[in-house]
Amino acid sequence: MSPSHDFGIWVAALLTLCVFSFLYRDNPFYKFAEHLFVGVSAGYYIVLNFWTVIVTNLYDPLHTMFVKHQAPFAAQLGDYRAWLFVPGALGVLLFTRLFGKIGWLSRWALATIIGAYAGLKTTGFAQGDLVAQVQASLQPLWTGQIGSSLNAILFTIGLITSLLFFFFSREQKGALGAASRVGIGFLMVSFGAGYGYTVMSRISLLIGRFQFLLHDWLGMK
Amino acid sequence: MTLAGFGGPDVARRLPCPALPVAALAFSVLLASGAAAQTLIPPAPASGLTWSDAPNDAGRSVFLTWRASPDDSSSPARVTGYYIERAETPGGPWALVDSTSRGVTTKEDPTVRRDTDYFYRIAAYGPGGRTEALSITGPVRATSQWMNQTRWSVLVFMVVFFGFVLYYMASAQSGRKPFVRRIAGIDAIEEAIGRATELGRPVLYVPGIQDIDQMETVAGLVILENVAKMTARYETPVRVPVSYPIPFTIAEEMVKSGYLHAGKPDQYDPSSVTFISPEQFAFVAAITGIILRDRPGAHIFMGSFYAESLLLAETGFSTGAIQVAGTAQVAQLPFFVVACDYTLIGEELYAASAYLSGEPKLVGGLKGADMLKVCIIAAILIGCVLETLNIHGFTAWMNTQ
Amino acid sequence: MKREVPLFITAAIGLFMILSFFVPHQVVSVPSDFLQQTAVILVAFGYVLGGANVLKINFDGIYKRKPGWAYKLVLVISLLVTVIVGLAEGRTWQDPHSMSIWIYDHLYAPMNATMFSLLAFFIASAAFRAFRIRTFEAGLLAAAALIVMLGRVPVGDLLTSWLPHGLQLGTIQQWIMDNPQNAAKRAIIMGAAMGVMATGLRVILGIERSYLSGED
Amino acid sequence: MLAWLQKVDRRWIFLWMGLLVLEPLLFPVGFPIRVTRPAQMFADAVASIPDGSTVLMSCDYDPASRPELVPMHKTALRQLWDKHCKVVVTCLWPGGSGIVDETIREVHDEPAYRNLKYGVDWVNLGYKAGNEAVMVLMGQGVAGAFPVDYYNHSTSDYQALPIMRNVRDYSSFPMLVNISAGYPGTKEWVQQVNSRFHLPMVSGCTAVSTPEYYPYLQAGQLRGLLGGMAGAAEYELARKEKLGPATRGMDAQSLAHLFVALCIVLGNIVQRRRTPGSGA
Repeated sequence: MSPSHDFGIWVAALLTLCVFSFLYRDNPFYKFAEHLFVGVSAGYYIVLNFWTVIVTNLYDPLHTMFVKHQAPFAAQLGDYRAWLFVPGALGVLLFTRLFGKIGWLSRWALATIIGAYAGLKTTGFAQGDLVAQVQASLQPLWTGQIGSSLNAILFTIGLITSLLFFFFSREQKGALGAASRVGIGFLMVSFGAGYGYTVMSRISLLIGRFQFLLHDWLGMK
Repeated sequence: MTLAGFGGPDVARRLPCPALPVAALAFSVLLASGAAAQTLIPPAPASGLTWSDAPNDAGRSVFLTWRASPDDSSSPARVTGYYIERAETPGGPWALVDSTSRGVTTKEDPTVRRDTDYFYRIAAYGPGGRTEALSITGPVRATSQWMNQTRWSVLVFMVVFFGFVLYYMASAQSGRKPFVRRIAGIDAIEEAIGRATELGRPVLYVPGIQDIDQMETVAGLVILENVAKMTARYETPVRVPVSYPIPFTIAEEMVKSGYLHAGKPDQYDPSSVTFISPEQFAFVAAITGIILRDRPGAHIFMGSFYAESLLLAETGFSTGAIQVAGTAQVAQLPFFVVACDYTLIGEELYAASAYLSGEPKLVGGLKGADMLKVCIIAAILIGCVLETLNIHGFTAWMNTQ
Repeated sequence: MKREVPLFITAAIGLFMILSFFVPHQVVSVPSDFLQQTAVILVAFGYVLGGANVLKINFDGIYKRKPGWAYKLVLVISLLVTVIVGLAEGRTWQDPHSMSIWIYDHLYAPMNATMFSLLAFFIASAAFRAFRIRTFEAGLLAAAALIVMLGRVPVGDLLTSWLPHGLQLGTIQQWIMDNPQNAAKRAIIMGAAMGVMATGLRVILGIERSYLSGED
Repeated sequence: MLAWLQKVDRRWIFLWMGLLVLEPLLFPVGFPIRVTRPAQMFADAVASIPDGSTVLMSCDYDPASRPELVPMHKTALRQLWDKHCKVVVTCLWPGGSGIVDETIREVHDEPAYRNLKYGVDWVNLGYKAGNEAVMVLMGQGVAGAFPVDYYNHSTSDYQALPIMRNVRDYSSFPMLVNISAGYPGTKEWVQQVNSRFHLPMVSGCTAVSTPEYYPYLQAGQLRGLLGGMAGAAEYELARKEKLGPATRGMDAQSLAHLFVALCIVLGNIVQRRRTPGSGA
């Protein structure tokens, strides 16, 4: 065992322990770490987005246009030149939120973002999560083998009854009620599986932190 | 060495004088390899170069296919691969576009400009030199399409769904309210509030930890109005901690209007809705504090929850209060299901808010989805039968790949 | 101006993005490419705005000496230091030996990771104190949870190694994942997709305006 | 005993959890691992990529998911480099670009890969804001979305980054390898890129999101799926990597899972004894 000589590792280890102290109870060490984390991450996101997007995707192309004295409008794929003033201006408008009276101007920028993502998500979900998923559910119920045929039938029943559980236009009585009872069974099994996988995820994270403390900090291999 | 008439006349075109480049090539091979040319023989040329415009794009590429040189699989290997060359006029100058290894006879050229004529030729090369095909192909032209042919099924699904949604929205607006069944979870909420009243304890309502852009938060706030109506009727105080500023102001409005609708505006306590913090764990710590200090008789969690669902459900459970939860976050549902007396699963949350508010836009969306579900179930049943009977047309139509 | 213009922008851009999904022609694809570039830039501005907002709120708290203002001071100072260092280091701020990367490696990363590892502890105590099998449905959930939890790690096969392969926990776990859970999850995915599409439609048509709420 | 268990302070449970995870990390047991089908499919799909081609690898995670995703990220990178594939790395998580770069450099420092060259055998394009918008934007041109790389070289400067000569849009890649911790991640890549641009993809993701991606696997939208640390361990086994970090974590994982299972069972037994009306 040979503890690390790196000052940074010590800082990281002590902060890790500060966060773990929350398990005992809420305390000043945890609160300190929590606020430090919020501050550093907000600051890091600012720097990151400034250098990797605002400078490279907005400022640089505009700068090049002026330096090379190009015609201001090209509008070919990937070459937008002066058009880039539009996102630049909208981006600045976003900051009017911080100043009460003219805050409504930020909605123009917000509306652009919302519109773009509403369009992208609507088609993305329609193709990837609806059509493709329905298409993949059209499977032969008799495959020639008893085992895989039973699985296919079970899968189809599970899918249809689960869909019927989320059917709100009729009272769930009679056949529909029975189907949705079956559906809830399938849903519960899927939640159970989700529970098991969530447990696995969280424990992995703890293993990772312990590996850091043992190996990187305390130098145990 | 003969040129096969592969493809139509518009595709491959014979050069008026094929002898010239061949002679030039023979000359250059002679110069380059000298005496070694005796043993290293240039490969036989590839032939039959055809092209097709890449479908469903904005004229950004063309596909090229050719027939391999007869020497392609000879041993010792006489062909190393093929060069694809391009020119803007039949006479050149020729520029190398790409190369492939031997055995490969198709290539996409994604470097074309759209609506521009090009001429292509293919050359086989190997240790013994290169041999151009006897013909060039052209004019080749990449063009734009107006409709992506692989996406008709998506378009049909979207049009049908949007049609349903808009129809039911309009019908709800005109007063013919479509039927939506009562969600059992709403009874569970009322029961929980009743229990809290019996115990003489307040009701805790958490509308999720997300901002207003999440639909679940909106649903949670709609349900809050009805919960406030009930607590006003039962004369039981309600506590509503909120994580973001905008949902906070809306939650205040909702509680106020709930008390107003119940005819008890004077009982509204302005301090019942509190703004806490968007920070996940700080928010949880504050709610845990309320749970352990005020000991509410009923906990209602309705909205978007992340990892903190586990902490809320557990702390709430330990006090023995009745708990009702609802979220569409699939990964968090298991924790609510096991620790709460009743859980609204996924769309049930939206359905409950649509049922309670009766708002046309919510009811329309819900009914539209119901109708599409009927269509989907029918499609699955029909599709499965067709697949079992070995008929694949329906499945193929839906394939978007 | 305050409501109509944003509603128009959302509708126009949203419809155009949907159109661009079906129409590959350059008349549509070039402007839609530009709109995506715009969205990327605006989201980046959004992050900067978020940081500025955090500063504003916390400055306020410190100025008014609200409870816990000393912690808020820690937050503000750490935010400002991170930003100043990052901007001062210029375009090469991400080089492996820069100050910014030191802050990232030794402050941001360990705390980010540890915050979420706390959940491992809470999940255990919740399993003990708040996992009640009161109904048949909860029983199904519990059974699936136990099988998957144990079957997914080596110990599951070890515990059932005396059984034939087809009945070992690992095999049953895989069957559950492939069949019943897969079917139900697909139903949930489809339902969620319809929810997103309906919301998208309402946003584009200007029926859903909650994102515009706030002071006028 | 039962009486004590009924009102046990949860900090005792925390302590047990901590000890059970710690113990096998100090004294490994080495439980046998079996490779499941989705993990084998992942390894096979990557193996099916033609040697020497340029592969897109989007690493959408941040340090919070390091223990689950870094091991599989490294194994995937090794498999690709063993096939002489060139790798284009992107990152859509704001907190992720630092750890992603570090992970790649760690693999590069291994003896087998030390002579690979940055800009030739791989390029790290770093982070870009915008989630789905970036994905669709890359479909029109990777360099348009990422004008510079992580180290601030221009992506259209083929002198500094020769690898970019072969990278235009999604048609330049035979496959996308996605390492995903949530949103944006595999779901969005499936919706926006696999569906829209028909780029085959495999996913390595956190265990939390694994069940949600199973329908994509069944539908063929994913060619392979690694779920969490267990998936990473199986992948290490399939690649015959001895004592990888995920494999070493599996002992602790096993004990902790046993403990949680025990908590569920015991909790139900104990609580059943509780007298009604005592606040239960």
